[in-house]
Amino acid sequence: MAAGESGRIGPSIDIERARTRIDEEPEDKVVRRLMERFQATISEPAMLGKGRVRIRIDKKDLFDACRYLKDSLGFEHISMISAVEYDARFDIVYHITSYQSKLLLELITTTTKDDPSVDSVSSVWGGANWQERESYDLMGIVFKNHPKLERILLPKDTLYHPLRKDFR
Amino acid sequence: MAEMWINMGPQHPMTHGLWNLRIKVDGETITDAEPEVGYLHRGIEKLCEDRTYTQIIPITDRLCYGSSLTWSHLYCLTVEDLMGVEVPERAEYIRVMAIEMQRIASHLMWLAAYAADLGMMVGFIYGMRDREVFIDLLQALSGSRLTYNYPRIGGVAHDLPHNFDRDALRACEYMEKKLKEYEDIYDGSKVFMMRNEGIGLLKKEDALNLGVTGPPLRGSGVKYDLRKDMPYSVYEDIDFQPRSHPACDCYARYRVRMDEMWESCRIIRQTVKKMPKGKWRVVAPRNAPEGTGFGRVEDPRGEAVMYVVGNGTDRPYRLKIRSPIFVTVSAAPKMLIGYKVADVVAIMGGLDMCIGEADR
Amino acid sequence: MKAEPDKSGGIGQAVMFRSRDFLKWSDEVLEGVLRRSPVGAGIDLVTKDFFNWATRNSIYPLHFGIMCCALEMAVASAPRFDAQRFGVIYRSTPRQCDVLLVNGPVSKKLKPALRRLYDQMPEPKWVIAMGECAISGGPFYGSYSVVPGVDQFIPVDIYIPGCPARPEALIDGIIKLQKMIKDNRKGLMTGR
Amino acid sequence: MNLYEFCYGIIHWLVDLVNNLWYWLGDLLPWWFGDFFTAVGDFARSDGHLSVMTILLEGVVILVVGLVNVLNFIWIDRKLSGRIFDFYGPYYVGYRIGGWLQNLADGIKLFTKEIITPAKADRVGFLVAPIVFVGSSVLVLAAIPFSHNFGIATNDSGAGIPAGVLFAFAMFAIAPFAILVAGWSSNNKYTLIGGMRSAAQMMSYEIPMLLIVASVLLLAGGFSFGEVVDAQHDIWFAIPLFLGFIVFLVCIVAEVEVQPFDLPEAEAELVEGWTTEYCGMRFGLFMMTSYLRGYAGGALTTALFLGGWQGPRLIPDEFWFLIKAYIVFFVVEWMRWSLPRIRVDQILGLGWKRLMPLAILNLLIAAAMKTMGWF
Repeated sequence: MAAGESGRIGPSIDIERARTRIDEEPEDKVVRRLMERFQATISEPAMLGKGRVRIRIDKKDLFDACRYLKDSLGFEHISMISAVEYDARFDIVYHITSYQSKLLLELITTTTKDDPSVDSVSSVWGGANWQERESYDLMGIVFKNHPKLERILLPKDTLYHPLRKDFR
Repeated sequence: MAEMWINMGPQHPMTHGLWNLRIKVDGETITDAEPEVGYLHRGIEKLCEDRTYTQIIPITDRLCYGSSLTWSHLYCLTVEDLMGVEVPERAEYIRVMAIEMQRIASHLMWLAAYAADLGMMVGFIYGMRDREVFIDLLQALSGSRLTYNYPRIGGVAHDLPHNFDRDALRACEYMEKKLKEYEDIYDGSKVFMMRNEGIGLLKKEDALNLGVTGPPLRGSGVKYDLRKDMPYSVYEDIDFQPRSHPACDCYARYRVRMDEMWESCRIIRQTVKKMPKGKWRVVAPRNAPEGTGFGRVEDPRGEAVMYVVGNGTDRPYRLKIRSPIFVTVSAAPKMLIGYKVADVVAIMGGLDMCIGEADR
Repeated sequence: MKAEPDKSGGIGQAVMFRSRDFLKWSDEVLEGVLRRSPVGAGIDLVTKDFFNWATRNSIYPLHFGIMCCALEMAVASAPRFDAQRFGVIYRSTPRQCDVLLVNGPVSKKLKPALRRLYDQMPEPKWVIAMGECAISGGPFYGSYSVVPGVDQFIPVDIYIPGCPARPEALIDGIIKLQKMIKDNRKGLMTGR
Repeated sequence: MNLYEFCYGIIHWLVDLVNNLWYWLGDLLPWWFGDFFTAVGDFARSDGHLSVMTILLEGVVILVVGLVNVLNFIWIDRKLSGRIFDFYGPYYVGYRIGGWLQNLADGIKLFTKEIITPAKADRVGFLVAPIVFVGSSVLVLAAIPFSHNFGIATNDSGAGIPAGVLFAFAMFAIAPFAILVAGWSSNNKYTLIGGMRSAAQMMSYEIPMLLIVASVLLLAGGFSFGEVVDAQHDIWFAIPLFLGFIVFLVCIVAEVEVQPFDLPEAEAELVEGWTTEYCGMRFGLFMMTSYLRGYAGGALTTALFLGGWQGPRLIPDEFWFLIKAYIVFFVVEWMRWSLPRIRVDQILGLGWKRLMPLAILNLLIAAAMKTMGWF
């Protein structure tokens, strides 16, 4: 598949259809089961191409959702944790991979600028440990319950978080 | 002897780059380890926000000096995903060919450094010597030895030079001959096997949990290769096998990389055979739309991911890079504890450290 | 307040010297003689060129890789470029090196470590800034964590441009350094 | 004419020359100086003084020959490694003689470098360690004769100090002490680990090596190199004691710390091992001495197993000896450049579990041969 084809933001998934279909695609299945479980906090599910799903989730259910994804849905690998700063909020994007069903889930959670903190998922995936430290270091997101939230790339005595837009 | 902390780095022959491994030793046995990175932090993600999309390609080249082409290729994939650019098929084949050459060069560099770590000078010299063959090919392709600046958004910078496919096939032949020789040198050496077998065990569950990717993961028995499992570019049309090894130790990682070099030779032969005619580049728009782009490739060192957020201008709003080595290093204590000081070089060398991409 | 015993001069020093003091004293006397008298100049005249020949023909750079240029540094000692022909051997410890080869961008976290490496090297020592990053920050100029040029905190003798500098350029830089050592030769005794 | 007679002749000639001037000077001066002058002159011409001076001169000759050989060895090592590695090795320094001057330039350069003693080092140990290391290694050379005629002797009957084999191995065994002191006194963790490794390794390889030497001495029936070499007139000991020869070669490689067994200075993990903190000429002496020990190891192997200086009478005996020693050194270097480094527990295991029983077996074989009256 050429890279250009996979491109654009896909059509959003019909939730009702997803709930009722039995012979579902793996993407649908994941979304459906997540929706069943975390009905209140999940929004904007979207297909981003073959094997790629995007879901927004409220930050208070993030940890449980991740635990559920790891234990029940077979997403055993966290590819990337990235923090994006917008005008009034931080988006924290988790790219989570399932090796068996060959799926990539883009899980986005939002936090405010006053209190940029989310739950740490490093107890779910060990690979998230350093990535969360990096997000803390460069963007200043505080990950609650992280075992060792220290600066990792910059010297320990740095005062700023360089990737924020107000840093020059 | 009481327990003591030893700093290995930032200047240490073991590190192959610029990082610090603090190990706690009891005599010769490691009881604790703590990697520390960041000595090569350049702020690339911030720098990219001030540059236009085309200007970023040379910077992504400098992410990893061992395999710079994969990173600029990954960047172009990501931005093409964001912009919705369709790449001509010939460009895709040229890219795949170049990436596989880069992969062989990178693995040879790893092999050379690994041999030097284990004290086998002849391995270092031979690896560096044969790497030059592929460096020459890439130099003919792009004009530069190490940082190629070759892929473009929407294709590649130039077409293949004259007679390039003949040279590529010759290089493959040469490489396959040399690979047999390497297998004799390394696998035939009892001391090499003594230093590798059973060292640096990383069980399958640990490898999965710690987010290790690439040859270390495949060396732990997980047969997962992005080129096969989530194909990008034209890897779907190419016949090759992802290689894995169930032994979980340093030897398995060595074996996986050697097998990958064989597979890369196969891939290069196929791309030469299947190379279509046509355009090698389309003009990409200057400004990207609002939205996100995502790309990931199988780097020689693991899973490399980029995530770009566009805001309608000609500069990215945010570019996030996931480096495989950054995560793999964090798994180092798991592998190190319980082994001897001399095994540090085998274990850390077996991970193919390239600190440029980890620190960004 | 107790009076310090008089350490300077006096006949007591001649009788009850400690060996270290004696060594120091003889060192000073000898140095004075050699520095000012024609004896030192004569020794220099004989040995200056010989010592300089040895110094410039055996350059041991520090085995210290930072970024891209480090790879080219390694390649330079591999068969195709073969810097060993000129007597270049990489030593891993700064104590046994003549040349600090800075081959990449110096981040603010690395700066104190690099300065310390430089301080640990024994005199006479030289610094080669290899590649754009070491010269001025190169493609990372203006970044929040990169020092714009290694010459901000270490005296640099040879600059090798290139991004990354090719192995030929490194060998050329080493030959230029040899020329520089030859041009600046000094006697060991008189320092002239 | 052997070395003793040669040196004695030179010393005698020199003393006569000086004494003539000296007596002539004494004659010019008033008489009360005369007794003094005569006494000094007589002392200078006495047998004791002459033989002491002769032995010193012999020492100087052996040392100079040894050092020139070491320079040769380093040069050959670098050139050969270049052959193995597909490049030239030293080339431009001393262009007309194949880069031979490179080592000289290295040595002279190190001589002009600053010498740093780390602030927290143990100064006495830091200073004494190189002296002990170099001194003991040079003394190994003193004990090894190149032929019946070329070696340190105390009378004109022939070469070799009595019980020279014992002396050589005793001197060979001092080095771990110096290395341990060097490693400990540098106050650096790498050097400490290097010193510890070196001590453990050398101790564990000393014992099998000495067992092999014992079996050789058993067959030879004497303690001096002359007797050992003469005993190999019919057959080199490498053939009946083939097992011992192999074990001895491995032990020598471990003792001189070259590649498969160079744990104490393992470059990849301990920066430069126990020499990490040494700089300038002290480091140069260490480096030179490690090659000197390689040379001594080759010479010992030659003398004990390869028939010493025996060979067809085409070239002088001394050259036979040197050629054999060079070949042994070449084999050692060949291993060095093409084998990976072994790990510390493996090296100790190899020493105690494999080489030790083999050495004992070899001793039994030698004893059996002696009992059968074959030697």
